[in-house]
Amino acid sequence: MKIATEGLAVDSVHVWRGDRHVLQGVSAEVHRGELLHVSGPNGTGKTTLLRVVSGLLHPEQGIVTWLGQSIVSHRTDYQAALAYAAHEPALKGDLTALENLHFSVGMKRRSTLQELRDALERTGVAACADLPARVLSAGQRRRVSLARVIAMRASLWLLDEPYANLDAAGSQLVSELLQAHVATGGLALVVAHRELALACTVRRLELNS
Amino acid sequence: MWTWFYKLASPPYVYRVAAALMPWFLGLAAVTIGYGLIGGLVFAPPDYQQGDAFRIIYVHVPSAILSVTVYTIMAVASAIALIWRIKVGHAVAAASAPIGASLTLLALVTGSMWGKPMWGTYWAWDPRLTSELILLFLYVGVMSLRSAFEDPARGDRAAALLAVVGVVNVPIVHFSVVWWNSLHQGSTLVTLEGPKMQSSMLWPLLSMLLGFTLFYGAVLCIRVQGEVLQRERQSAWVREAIKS
Amino acid sequence: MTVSAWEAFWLLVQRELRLSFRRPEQLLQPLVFFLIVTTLFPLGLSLQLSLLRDIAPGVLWVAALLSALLSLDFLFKSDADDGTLEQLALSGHGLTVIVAAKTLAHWLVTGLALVLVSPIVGTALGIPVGAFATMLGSLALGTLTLSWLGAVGAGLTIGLRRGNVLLSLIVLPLAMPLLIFGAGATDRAISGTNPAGALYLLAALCVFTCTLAPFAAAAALRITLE
Amino acid sequence: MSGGGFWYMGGYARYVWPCIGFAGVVLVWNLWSARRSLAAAKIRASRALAMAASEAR
Repeated sequence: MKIATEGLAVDSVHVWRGDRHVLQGVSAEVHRGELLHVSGPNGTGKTTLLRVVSGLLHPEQGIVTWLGQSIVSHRTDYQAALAYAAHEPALKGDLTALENLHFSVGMKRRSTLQELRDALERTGVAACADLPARVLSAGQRRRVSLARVIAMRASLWLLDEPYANLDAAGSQLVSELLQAHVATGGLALVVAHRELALACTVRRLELNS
Repeated sequence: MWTWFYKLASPPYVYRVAAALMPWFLGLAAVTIGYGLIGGLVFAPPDYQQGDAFRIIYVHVPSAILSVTVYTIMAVASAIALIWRIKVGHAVAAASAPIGASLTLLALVTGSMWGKPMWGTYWAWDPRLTSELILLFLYVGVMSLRSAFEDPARGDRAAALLAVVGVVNVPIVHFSVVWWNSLHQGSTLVTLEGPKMQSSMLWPLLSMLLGFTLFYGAVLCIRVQGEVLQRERQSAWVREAIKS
Repeated sequence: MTVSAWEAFWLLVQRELRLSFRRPEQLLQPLVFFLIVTTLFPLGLSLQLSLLRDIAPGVLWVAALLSALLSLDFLFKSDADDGTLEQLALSGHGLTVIVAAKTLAHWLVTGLALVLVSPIVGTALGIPVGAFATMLGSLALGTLTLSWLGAVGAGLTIGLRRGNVLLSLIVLPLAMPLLIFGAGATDRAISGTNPAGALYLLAALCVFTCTLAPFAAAAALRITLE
Repeated sequence: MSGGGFWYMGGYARYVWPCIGFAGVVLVWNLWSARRSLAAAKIRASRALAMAASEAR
């Protein structure tokens, strides 16, 4: 069994929200070239788990390790190596799509505007590059946040409901991006309600109340 | 040596210790406050300047000193809770806040009552009283921040950080207020050349100070039990604790 | 080729400035509030400049503090609401860098603006031109200190329903020393005595706050982001 | 003790006794409200235990 020294491991994580025991001893693992599909009814802590894995939320018990080391002690290095796309596409309404990418991807790696335009091209929203994000539709905003994930070139993707607000073509695009990412040795942790028809090793994690 | 410190971190242990110590604190507090009041109001001679009005210091000085000490204890407990994630620290901080705030209010009221005969008005922006007033604002800030969050755990951590930031500012506030207005007569107890008071005046005051401190300990023991219970998940020991 | 903290800092400052200038009316609100509050005092008291000059430092400084406090609410709130704050927190740089950049940009856009407007208010309140240098200097130091204290307060009150009331309740007691030194310096400059003492104390307070507040504000953000 | 008895406090009775009285009020309030908050915490804890027990069944 590949020990989790070259991947992500979640080890019996417990989280309470007030009196609600949201995550009850959740454990999971995902290695290079693999995808972890997290599913389960609403309110069972899927987003909470993603926030714990991203290092935003400190679990009361249990630890998360990346490449064998706890993410708490190596927080900034770990967070530099991941791309997080939350349920709501995080865009500034007053900035254009290109500016949004420039100011968020630019925090992680030096990237030219052309690279960012190519990423927007890849997710089919090149036309909106110079439009303020507030005028974009929900689907277009989702595609811009996907472009951000691509442009960051992170090895670990944490995607919360990437298929939300997307049409058939959009969903197809997400599946292609995931497969391409995992094929090049990347890792992904995806929260989604629907079945993922992907041609790569997919681990399942079912969260129930 | 460290074992008692680690044991202090476990809620059931703190709950039991608090329940056991409370009667001792309360009893000793009653004795010392009783002696201090009798000594201060009956046996101590009137002050040559202020006459019998000076007897107000037997409640004003202990509550003023306690108000700052309790804030510091709250800040230290908060820092411990934040740094080492010990929930009991939050319980002690949450328990200390109302006690400290009430003592600050007591210091303010008695201070202004004491000021009336001396300055002719209840409030003359005296630096010591102004610092007490700002300390009361700091207490209110910490308590209202703690209760503003739905999730009590986050409320604890936010209030803890504010308490630590506040305690750093208490000396700054005091210095700036004193710099701003050095009207206040030097404090009779803590002065450079030592207390100007005769021993028959001084001992009751020290006894009142000890009494107030012990009283704080007693009330803290009661409140901490409640705060620990609140923060404790439905763990086994809570069932026995409630029965008693 | 990861980005160094310093580059990320300046990129974030550029982002904040660009965002602020995209909505200029939000910049004007604190300034107009500053002018309105200072206009209240002559109406409430009297129009003799001689009387106004006595209370001018206090009025100017209290109005500046309240206007700066008013604008502190936007420091993290808009980013927290649309989720970009999480992206910044996950940018691989410590929260301290994020908070430092946002607070500096916030001060450039609000605190400095108040300082630039203050000569108008000062003249209206009868402050002699001779005292302007001290007034501007002390206001600059004061608003910078307040921006840092406000960053801690704003960090603690993100996402709270009546957050801005609580923000004032938390920040104002901590801001009293800088009001004392700032108004004190301006008052001495008006009366012709040397304001150096108060200015040095204000500068010391400013340096003290600017070095410690980033860590406190970062810790505050970490708590509310959880 | 000069003029009047112990209660006269040398003419400052109007200030000394209210202070002592208010101090008493503060001390008693602290004890009372501490006991009340402990009792409330115990009730809440027992209710939470009962709820947890019923969920477990």
